[in-house]
Amino acid sequence: MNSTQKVVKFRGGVHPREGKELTASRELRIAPLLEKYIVPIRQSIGAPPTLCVKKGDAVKKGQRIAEPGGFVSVPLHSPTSGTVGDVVEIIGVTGAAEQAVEIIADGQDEWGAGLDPIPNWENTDRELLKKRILDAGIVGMGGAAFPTHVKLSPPPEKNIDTLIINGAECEPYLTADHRLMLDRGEAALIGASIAAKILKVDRVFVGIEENKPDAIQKMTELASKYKINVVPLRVRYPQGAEKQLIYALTGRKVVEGGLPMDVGCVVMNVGTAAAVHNAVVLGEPLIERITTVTGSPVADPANFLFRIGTPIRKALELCGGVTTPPAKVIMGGPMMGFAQSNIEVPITKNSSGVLLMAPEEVEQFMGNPCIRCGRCVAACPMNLLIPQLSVMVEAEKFDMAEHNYVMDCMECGICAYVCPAKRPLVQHFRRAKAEILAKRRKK
Amino acid sequence: MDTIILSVIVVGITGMVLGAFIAVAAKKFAVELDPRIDEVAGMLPGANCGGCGFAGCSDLAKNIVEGKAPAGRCPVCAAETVEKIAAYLGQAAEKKEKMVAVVLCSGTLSNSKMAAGYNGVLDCRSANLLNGGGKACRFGCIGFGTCARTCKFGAIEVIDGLAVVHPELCVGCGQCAEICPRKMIKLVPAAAPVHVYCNSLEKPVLRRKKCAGACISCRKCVKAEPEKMSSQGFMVRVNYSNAPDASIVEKAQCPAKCLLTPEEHLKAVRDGIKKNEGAA
Amino acid sequence: MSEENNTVKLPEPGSLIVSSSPHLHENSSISKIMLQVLLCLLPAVLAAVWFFGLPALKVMVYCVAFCMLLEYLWCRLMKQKSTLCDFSAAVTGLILALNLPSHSQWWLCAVGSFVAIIIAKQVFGGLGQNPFNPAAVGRVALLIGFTGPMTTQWVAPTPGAFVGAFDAVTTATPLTLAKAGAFQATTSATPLSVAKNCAENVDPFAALQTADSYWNYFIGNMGGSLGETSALAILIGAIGLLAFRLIRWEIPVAVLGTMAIFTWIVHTTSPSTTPGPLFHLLTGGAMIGAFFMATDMVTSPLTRRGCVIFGAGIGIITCVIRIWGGFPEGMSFAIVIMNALVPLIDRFCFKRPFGWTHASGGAK
Amino acid sequence: MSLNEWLVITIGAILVNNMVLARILGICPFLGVSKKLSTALGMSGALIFVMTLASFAASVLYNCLISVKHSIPALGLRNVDISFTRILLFIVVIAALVQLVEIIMQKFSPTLYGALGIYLPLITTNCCVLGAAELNVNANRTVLGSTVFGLCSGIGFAIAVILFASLRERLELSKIPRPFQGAAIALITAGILAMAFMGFSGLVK
Repeated sequence: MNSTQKVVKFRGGVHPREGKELTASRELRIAPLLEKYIVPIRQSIGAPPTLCVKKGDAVKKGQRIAEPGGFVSVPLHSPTSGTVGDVVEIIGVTGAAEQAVEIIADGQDEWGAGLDPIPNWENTDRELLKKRILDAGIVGMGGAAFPTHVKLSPPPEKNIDTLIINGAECEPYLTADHRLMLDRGEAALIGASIAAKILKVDRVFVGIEENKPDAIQKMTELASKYKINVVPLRVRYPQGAEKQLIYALTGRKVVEGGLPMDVGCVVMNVGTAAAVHNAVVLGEPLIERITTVTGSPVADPANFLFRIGTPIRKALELCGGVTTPPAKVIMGGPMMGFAQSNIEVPITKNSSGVLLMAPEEVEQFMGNPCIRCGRCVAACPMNLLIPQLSVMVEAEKFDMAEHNYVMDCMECGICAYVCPAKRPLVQHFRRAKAEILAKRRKK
Repeated sequence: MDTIILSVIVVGITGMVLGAFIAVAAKKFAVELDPRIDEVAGMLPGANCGGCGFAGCSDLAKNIVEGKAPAGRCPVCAAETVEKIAAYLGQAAEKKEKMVAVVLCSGTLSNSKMAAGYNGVLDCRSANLLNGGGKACRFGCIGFGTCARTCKFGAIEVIDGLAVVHPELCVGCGQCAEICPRKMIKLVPAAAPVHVYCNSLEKPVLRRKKCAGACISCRKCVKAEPEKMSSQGFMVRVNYSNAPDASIVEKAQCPAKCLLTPEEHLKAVRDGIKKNEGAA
Repeated sequence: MSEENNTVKLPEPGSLIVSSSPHLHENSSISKIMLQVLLCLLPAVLAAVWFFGLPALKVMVYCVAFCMLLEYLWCRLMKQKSTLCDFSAAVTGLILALNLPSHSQWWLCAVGSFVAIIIAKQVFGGLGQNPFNPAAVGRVALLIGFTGPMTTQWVAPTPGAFVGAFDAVTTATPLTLAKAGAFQATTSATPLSVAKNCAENVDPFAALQTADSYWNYFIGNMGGSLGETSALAILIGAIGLLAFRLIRWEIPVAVLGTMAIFTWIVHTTSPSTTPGPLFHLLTGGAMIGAFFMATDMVTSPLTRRGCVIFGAGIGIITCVIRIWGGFPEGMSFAIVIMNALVPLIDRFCFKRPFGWTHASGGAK
Repeated sequence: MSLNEWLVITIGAILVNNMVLARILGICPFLGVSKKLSTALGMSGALIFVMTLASFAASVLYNCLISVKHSIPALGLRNVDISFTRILLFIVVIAALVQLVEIIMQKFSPTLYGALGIYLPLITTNCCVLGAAELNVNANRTVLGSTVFGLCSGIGFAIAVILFASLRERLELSKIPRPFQGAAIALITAGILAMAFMGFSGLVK
């Protein structure tokens, strides 16, 4: 235990209203079994998996229903026992159409013959553990959904010396990781130890923002058993962003276009660490996750343990519906989450929250001109010259924007948050990044 | 008189000396340039629309002269111009058909059902990354007019949230088809008199829920002219390699009012607004 | 299950708004910023009314009204949504007014407002797009076009005498001013013009540099444009600007610092050329220029380093014009010239993204 | 010459009587090549070069050939004044110089040549090059003084055009009302810039 780890301040950042009090102190609830789950087939970055069951097949809980489509890809598992339904086209989290498979529950919720628990993982071969993490279909549960086994397989020339477990949860409103650390802290720490063993690192940090003192205390107590340091972090969005977190904890800067492993770090969400524990010690694939359902219109906001594939509609029903009609339903946190056009969208492996916002809380983006007040420049954690970038994108000068490092934008949303002109900056930059990537691919 | 003589001498000598200098320099630093490039560039339209894929008309001229591009590469040129260029360069001109762009969609705001309110950049390509704007149909025109802003010839107009191509202004450069994020602007032979104004691949029941102007796939038109219409899955299209004439509108009696000539389509779109205003 | 469904209220389909993240916004807006600037200008306005009486108020009302009227007319003409509500025109008008002599005629205000709002701002596309500070351009245009009314018709301050000040308007000729008698040479013209006129004398600035006169300069008891006189009032407003996070402190510090250093060097090497640094900081448009005009968000650089260069440039150009140039005051010229340099400054004070190294940047 | 006179020549040519912003000479290349900073830089370089050389050549020509009274006994000419031909001769010299620059540039920097386009030949008859030569004659400068004046006028042009180009690059990105797009806004910007430069008036007499 060592909480005297020196923490470096990263540049910029903001402190939006937290909204975490809605759910932070409420007990974790376990969602009841549904009649039908809609499981999106592609739930991670990388190659989409291929379905290995047909309509009408009987499946057990935790049975593999899709095979990985490549190295950067993970298998998919049935959230419950039942039969496979149609493959349907749904509107996914990002608003694009995607494929999903329906699983019709039989109500038995029987585990299939899946993965064997490996209780004495300390003495197990590292490759075997890695394979287990792949087989369990674990992806980064903080947001990016990057396959965890890939993260844990750095090329041999990269000298990894630090594992960082991200419990910062800097997104306002979300408390899923907070609840997880309080209720399943030990699992997360064991998962972290497993990952540390796979990576052969001794230095493991758990970074937690100071606005969660109970989680810090709990984790510090638990961590004394393991060789893990719990480090309180400054409350500052985007403390949980990978590059900023690494900088805060180690003082190392990930170069532009680089990966954390370039500076000897691997960053893992606490939820992912807990999932690693479940996969290895309990032999359970990733079929459920803790998700915050919150926002002022929600009648009874709380954290839930949802099966993957639960539609937002069902999640809201469990919360007692809404008290006032919301203006926005957001999958994820308010800073980086995606606004949804309908409530049939299912919860996926990286859905950390479902946030509803009342009409009076929603401020509309406007096409106002930039007044170059420079607040975004002061707040941008990536040090970008946003006023210039945004006018370049508006004038569709994407080459110019590329030269001005628009590709370094991580879409944290701080610029649009502070903008007094309410310019849709993140949308501009997403567009620019998409256009530039398309152009690069063409070449 | 003296003054004149001396002036002439001085100016003349200075001129000659400098002239000699330039002549030497021109010889020494001579750069070969093909004069045909300028000639060809002069024959091209000079709109620099980029429809040919090169950086402007003079770049295309350079490539035509160097044989890297065919004389008819310019999509805007009239056939005579292409022939003229080919004749100038001593090449045989290939025949090309005049193409125009067409937006195969009837999804005006009056016709469309909205899936959600859209709040953001009013640009199709930006909107496409964000739930595709507000309209429920995911195949139709987004309607923020990125194509209209791209068109160098002012041939596209956004009426009631639907882009409409004016065929008489369109030169068929294809820039709009390129920029449309839904890739739903098609280049079709200008000779085709009618189009099916719906781009949806969904089941007709679903698409009618989302858009009052959608094709219902009744295939009346296909039955009327089986050779000249084509249907794939639920999508009905004019067979552009063997296009029907305008009389098919009469014959087919399209119940969804989807099979129309461009003029009728334009009128229908304009009437849609009026009807809406009347209702409001 | 279905019974439960009926009792639970869920969002209506089609009622939701989709937009890009983020979904939270800080509580700020353009109009709020502009109102805060107006609030910060209040001390200067009050000081101007205190020293120059109701005519000063008249000038300010004229300028603000003309600016807002022109903005409104332009929006009508261009068939745009009216941008009156963002109050940027009011800010421009008020700053312009503070740059005018107290007894300016209405037409002077009108011409200045026209140049500021139409020529310097709206033809460039309106708020946020103008490369030059509208008020500074307005003042520069008036200085060049109407040099007489702008540089010679100063009226002595009459602290607290609101109505008496009106009399001065009706008889505002140099003769009557001289007849009033109570004025000294320093107050019938701006101290800067005096400094210029006496530059040939051996020790011409002794009268200008007494402790008393410095105190007068500081509180604003001297001739000059409405907002130029009271350094105290501007400083109070500046505290507000900094507290509201409306300006970057680098710019005023750089402007005033450079002016102080520059004039100190010139003054010590050749005392008969110019008065000392304190004189320069407290007189003329130094204060209002440094705090309210140079710091205009739209026309100043984005980076800290850029702001320092920008401010230093303004300081140097101002001093050069003041000491050696033909005009007594160079602040607004300097601001406009440096405004023109802002795109270049922004280009060369480029910020590297977080994590940028020479290795990664060079490899690109 | 004294230091003061050199100051008058340099500061005067660069700031106070700036070729473009105060004398309003050379507006054609000023507006023509200022769309992009890179071409503005190229044009500035070319113009500084041409102006320095042209001022030098013209001054030499004027001092040695044109301003002296000629007597050629062989032709029976005595004390003939041909100074009225100076504009003619200046143009010939400048044109030849520009041709030379053009030929060399086409050889060694075809991209810059392409970017400058029509404006390079336009220097030939450019008023600011000819103006510099004429101003030198009017001010009775020595050859060295003329060359420095030419150089500084060129630098003054360069400052103006580079400033202007960077401004126009920013204007390119802003939403200027339709009627003012293009040359209109460029001229308005140039006017405001010229107004600001008038602040320097009185620095040197």
